[in-house]
Amino acid sequence: MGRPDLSVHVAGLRLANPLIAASGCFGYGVEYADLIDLSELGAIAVKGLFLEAREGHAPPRIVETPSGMLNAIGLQGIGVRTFVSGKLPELRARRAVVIVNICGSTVEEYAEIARILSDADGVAAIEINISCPNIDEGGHTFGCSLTGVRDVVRAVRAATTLPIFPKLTPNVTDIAATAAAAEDAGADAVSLVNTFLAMAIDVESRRPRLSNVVGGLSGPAIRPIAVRMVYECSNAVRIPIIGMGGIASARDALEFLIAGASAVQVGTANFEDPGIWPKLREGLLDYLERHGHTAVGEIVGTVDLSARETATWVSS
Amino acid sequence: MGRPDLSVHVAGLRLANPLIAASGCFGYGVEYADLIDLSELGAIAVKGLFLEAREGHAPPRIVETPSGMLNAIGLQGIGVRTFVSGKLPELRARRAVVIVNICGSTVEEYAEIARILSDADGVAAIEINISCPNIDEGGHTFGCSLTGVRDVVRAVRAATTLPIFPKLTPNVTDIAATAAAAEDAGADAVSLVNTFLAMAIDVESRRPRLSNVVGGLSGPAIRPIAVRMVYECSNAVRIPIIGMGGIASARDALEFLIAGASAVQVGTANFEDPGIWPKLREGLLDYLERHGHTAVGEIVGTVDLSARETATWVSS
Amino acid sequence: MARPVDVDARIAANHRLSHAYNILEIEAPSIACQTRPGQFVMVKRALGREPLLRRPFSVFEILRDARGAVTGLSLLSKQVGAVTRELFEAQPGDRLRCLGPLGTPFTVVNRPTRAWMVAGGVGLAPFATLAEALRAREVDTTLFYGGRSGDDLYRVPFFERLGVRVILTTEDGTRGEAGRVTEPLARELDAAGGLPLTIHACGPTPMLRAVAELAARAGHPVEVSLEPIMGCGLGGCYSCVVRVLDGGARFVRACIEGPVFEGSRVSWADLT
Amino acid sequence: MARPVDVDARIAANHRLSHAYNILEIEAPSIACQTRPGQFVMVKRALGREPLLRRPFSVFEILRDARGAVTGLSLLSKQVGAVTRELFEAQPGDRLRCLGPLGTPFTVVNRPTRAWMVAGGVGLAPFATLAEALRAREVDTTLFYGGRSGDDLYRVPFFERLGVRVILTTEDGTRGEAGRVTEPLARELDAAGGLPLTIHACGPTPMLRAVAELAARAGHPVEVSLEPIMGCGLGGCYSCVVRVLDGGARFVRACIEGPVFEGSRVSWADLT
Ligand SMILES: Cc1cc2nc3c(=O)[nH]c(=O)nc-3n(C[C@H](O)[C@H](O)[C@H](O)COP(=O)(O)OP(=O)(O)OC[C@H]3O[C@@H](n4cnc5c(N)ncnc54)[C@H](O)[C@@H]3O)c2cc1C
Ligand SMILES: Cc1cc2nc3c(=O)[nH]c(=O)nc-3n(C[C@H](O)[C@H](O)[C@H](O)COP(=O)(O)OP(=O)(O)OC[C@H]3O[C@@H](n4cnc5c(N)ncnc54)[C@H](O)[C@@H]3O)c2cc1C
Ligand SMILES: Cc1cc2nc3c(=O)[nH]c(=O)nc-3n(C[C@H](O)[C@H](O)[C@H](O)COP(=O)(O)O)c2cc1C
Ligand SMILES: Cc1cc2nc3c(=O)[nH]c(=O)nc-3n(C[C@H](O)[C@H](O)[C@H](O)COP(=O)(O)O)c2cc1C
Ligand code: FES
Ligand code: FES
Repeated sequence: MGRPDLSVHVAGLRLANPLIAASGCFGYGVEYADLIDLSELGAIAVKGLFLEAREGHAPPRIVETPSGMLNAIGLQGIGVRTFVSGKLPELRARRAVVIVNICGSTVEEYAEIARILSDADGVAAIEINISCPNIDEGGHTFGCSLTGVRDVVRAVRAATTLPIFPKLTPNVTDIAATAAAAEDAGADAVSLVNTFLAMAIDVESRRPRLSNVVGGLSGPAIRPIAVRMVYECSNAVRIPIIGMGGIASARDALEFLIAGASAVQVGTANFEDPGIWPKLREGLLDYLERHGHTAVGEIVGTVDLSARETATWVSS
Repeated sequence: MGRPDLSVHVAGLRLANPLIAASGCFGYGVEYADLIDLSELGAIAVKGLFLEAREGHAPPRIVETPSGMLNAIGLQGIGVRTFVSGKLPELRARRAVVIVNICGSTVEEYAEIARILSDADGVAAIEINISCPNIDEGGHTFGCSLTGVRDVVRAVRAATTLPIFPKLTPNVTDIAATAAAAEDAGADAVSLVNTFLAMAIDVESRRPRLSNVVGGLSGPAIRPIAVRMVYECSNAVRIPIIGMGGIASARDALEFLIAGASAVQVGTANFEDPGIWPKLREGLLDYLERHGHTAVGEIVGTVDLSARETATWVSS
Repeated sequence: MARPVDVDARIAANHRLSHAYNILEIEAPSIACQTRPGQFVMVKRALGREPLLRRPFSVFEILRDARGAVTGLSLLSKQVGAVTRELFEAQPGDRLRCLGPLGTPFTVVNRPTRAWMVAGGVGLAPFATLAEALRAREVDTTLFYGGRSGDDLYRVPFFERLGVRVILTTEDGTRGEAGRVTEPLARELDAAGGLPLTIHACGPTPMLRAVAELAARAGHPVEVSLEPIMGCGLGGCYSCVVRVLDGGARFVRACIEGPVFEGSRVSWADLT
Repeated sequence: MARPVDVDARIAANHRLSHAYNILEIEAPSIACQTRPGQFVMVKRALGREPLLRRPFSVFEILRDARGAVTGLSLLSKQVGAVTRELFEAQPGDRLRCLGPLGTPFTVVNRPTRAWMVAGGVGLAPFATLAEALRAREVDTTLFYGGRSGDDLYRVPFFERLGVRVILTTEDGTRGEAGRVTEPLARELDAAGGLPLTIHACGPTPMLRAVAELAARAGHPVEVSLEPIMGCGLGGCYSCVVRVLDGGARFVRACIEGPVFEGSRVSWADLT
């Protein structure tokens, strides 16, 4: 008998394993081709793309914080058409499963990008970055209002038959409601979480440490909040959940799977250790074997609440 | 010429320094009387009190996470009357500036507690813990809806002439709006942030690490999010802000003051180092001297944005 | 009342007793000289370093120089995670942040009352100081000490030199009597009959519960030292609570009212 | 193209040159043997430890054994914060996580073109390997090397042994010529007239900018090695961008297209 089966099915998509490179933390994928075999990743969520090329923010774009980092890249990107013509062919040649993370400043822009990707060869799914604030349009974020979420997801749904995964922002009061709204609007799965809006100040100069003043917090620091959000969403929707936020070890990935994620993404940890992928796979296999499982799917959403009566949702 | 002046005025309250012990992280204050001189703290925010005594949650009540900890104490407490008769006299005798953190399951309970405290001798201010979920009443949190915030603050305002500081939950989409609602309803200042709702799972047993399943994340991990929220609120309200979230050094405290907080609270770091208070004071004095300031008030809300054009609020 | 102090203590020695157990000698006389049997310290390798919180450890031995002056204290540590691993790997000369003494100590009885100490594994820790205090009063003292195997039983000569009667058990029978430490305890209790006797116990919760029940049945007072997870050790966080039966079932802080509790007081059903 | 490798390398030696500077020798032959002048490595004391991210360092020397076989590489580090402090305090035997070689190297010219290297402080780092490559081709090579004071100038004999002409400057005049390194450079440029010449520079941004302007005015090609904050070193995070003037002002990743850039390409006004 062989080792446990790591493959998972997410919204019709078959992934060799549940480990996905998180958007914006793995470039367009091709950057890592010299270092690792891209086809061994469950999938690659490429850097967020707008319709046109974007310059992004001035440096400094990142700063480290306790067990985390802030980033304000500003979604620098080459634009979806250049991606399709310039990067997709190599990704296809390397047999990478490609999830394209898309951004828009208008609902129509999201739809337009989705149409372009539908005609492209080698796109497995679309991850809709509604969690990224609506750039320079007053800073209002689609993902922070239920109508905003519905509008974007409906428009993309109408524009493509590819699996669509809205990526939820954690900067909301009720993320389960956002997930439900995405499900209603036709999402095939939801990805969560994106980064937490945050800020760091250099006290000597009193200047913000990021040129953009605020940025997104990622890394192990946010993991407990992300796990809670995945757990809440898994109780609120029927569609699969792709969980992320501070995963840096197989143990961390397992926490998300047990909380209810069908697959997970790894972002910040890939910066520290680009060789993390085989370690994560080995750690998952070892856990499944120790616990007598034949497939990773068996542990998804298996939080054991038996030890207690009924959850009273109190934080302090 | 002496050293810089650390004293601050918050909503009519004069504090010897801007360093306040955070609620729930310093018991009722008396527990620390053997270790430090309570009168040397700017103030003490005592553990959250309901009208009646509360048992709180079963252990385990805390678990450590990267650069942070989760707690689900469940607001165990002795009830406000027992506090007034049993703890307040000793706090008064030790010349501690006492901020009483109050909780309620109903608007009326908050008001009733406020009335009792108004008649008590030695209460400097009331911190209203609207950020703590409405226990066992469906888990709905006053602090997560603007009407909830207004109702509680108005009721407490009507019940007392003591300074009242609603303490905001960070688990909301727009904390600046919450702060503004609190200001409209008559708050004298706002405290923020309370803990972030979070969760940790022991993957071997698949059980939540807290008996309450979810708990509140505190500690350095949350600091960048808390600083951003203080900065946002300082741009949204005129009343003073009491900032907190992961402060573990004078540098951290300065970050909050510069972001716009008139005073700060320290919680989790006091567990690691109960002797942190004089170190924080010394660190503030040293900074003020190096930068040629005569009073700590001079640096409140002095973020320098000159280096950049206009903030575009983008996180990735 | 003792005034807890927080010292950045030098590690004088680290005796690794096995792959899991070690004894760490630290130079903290200001804590050691006021420590009473059963009290504990909250320790951390260095401030501002992960993991965030300190960990509680019983004071094992009070260290003295040739002339009998108190020079520090030792900890008996068993590796279970991050901090105990750091303690196991610590080098002489390293520092240890140490806050104490903390908590409510054991009751030290007087003759003719006898004292029986029941230790399971690392639960031996609080009994070195208790044994010294009891023998200083010439109290007739017995140590029931159980471990998984012979290699898990430490410092037995220390107790024998004090004139403590030592009864050993190991689960694998490699040393002393084979089986659980509660077996000889039960036998001796029957034999002791109505003699005035106080029992002190520290170890795994199931063992403590069994000891408490045996003592209750025999009508002897029993003190157990509990080990809940502690966030501060000072009464500040309310993380360390234990449910007690007096005053209507309620949670009390083990770092203040404990770690030593009367066995009859503890709501055993609620102890996980 | 070189294939970057990530090794958990042993630290063979740590030479503390001053209170701030140290040279760390690490056993990473698989990286060293493919490193070209101007390339860098991303390092960290240990995975899963704070601070989270690796830090970029130029490869300083390629280390060889008596028989000339490559045994590792060294880093020239200047303490400015958390990680450089760790590197300063590292002990032989400690490990260093090291990923490389990374980035676009310097162009190594051929005779009769001459090579001038301009280093400011720790900016000397990429020039040990460049000097070796140039001298191996017998290129007439000069090093302009400036520091705050005489004690901040290191490894000068190494360059002299290679037959590099060394021109030193110190701001306090304690060694070499008093003043900025750009002063002798300007003078020599005037003297050199139309000679075929390539300039390489590494150091503080204001110095690089001044060098780029001098070179442009004299009509010589110049390569500068920039030091933006880098999150990954592999092109994954887009944190390290530098604004370049070609293709309409745009941000390019210094970890891939750099750290070595043509001076004329850099939008100096945007470099903070
Ligand atoms: C008053 C008191 C006295 C103690 N005296 C000693 C002593 O003398 N020697 C000794 O070796 N240990 C003693 N302990 C237990 C010791 O505090 C824990 O083993 C230690 O905190 C584990 O820390 P860690 O970082 O190594 O493990 P962690 O990484 O924190 O945890 C590893 C595992 O151990 C569990 N754990 C954590 N804390 C405790 C705890 N307090 N009790 C039981 N399990 C825990 C965790 O749930 C986890 O499963 C005492 C505890 C208390 C409350
Ligand atoms: C390609 C490249 C090659 C480099 N080669 C060397 C080298 O050979 N020797 C050497 O000593 N340094 C070199 N540096 C700079 C080095 O990477 C930084 O000094 C280091 O990252 C600081 O880390 P830290 O944790 O000690 O400081 P931190 O605690 O991270 O930061 C301390 C202070 O230094 C500033 N800082 C952080 N990173 C940088 C940076 N990349 N450039 C400038 N300031 C920074 C921070 O803003 C902060 O103010 C190189 C940088 C790059 C990009
Ligand atoms: C440098 C950086 C850039 C990112 N860019 C994007 C992006 O373009 N689109 C997106 O949806 N998320 C982006 N993210 C968010 C990550 O995909 C991920 O949701 C988040 O970092 C949490 O995961 P982690 O803690 O494993 O990094 C970015 C994160 C980082 C650190
Ligand atoms: C153990 C614990 C108990 C707490 N209890 C309360 C409470 O009773 N009332 C309240 O308003 N906040 C409570 N808090 C939140 C803190 O007051 C503070 O807002 C939060 O911990 C962030 O600050 P810190 O990171 O410095 O700890 C508690 C926090 C902790 C860790
Ligand atoms: S450990 Fe904090 S109250 Fe007991
Ligand atoms: S450092 Fe990450 S892209 Fe250059």
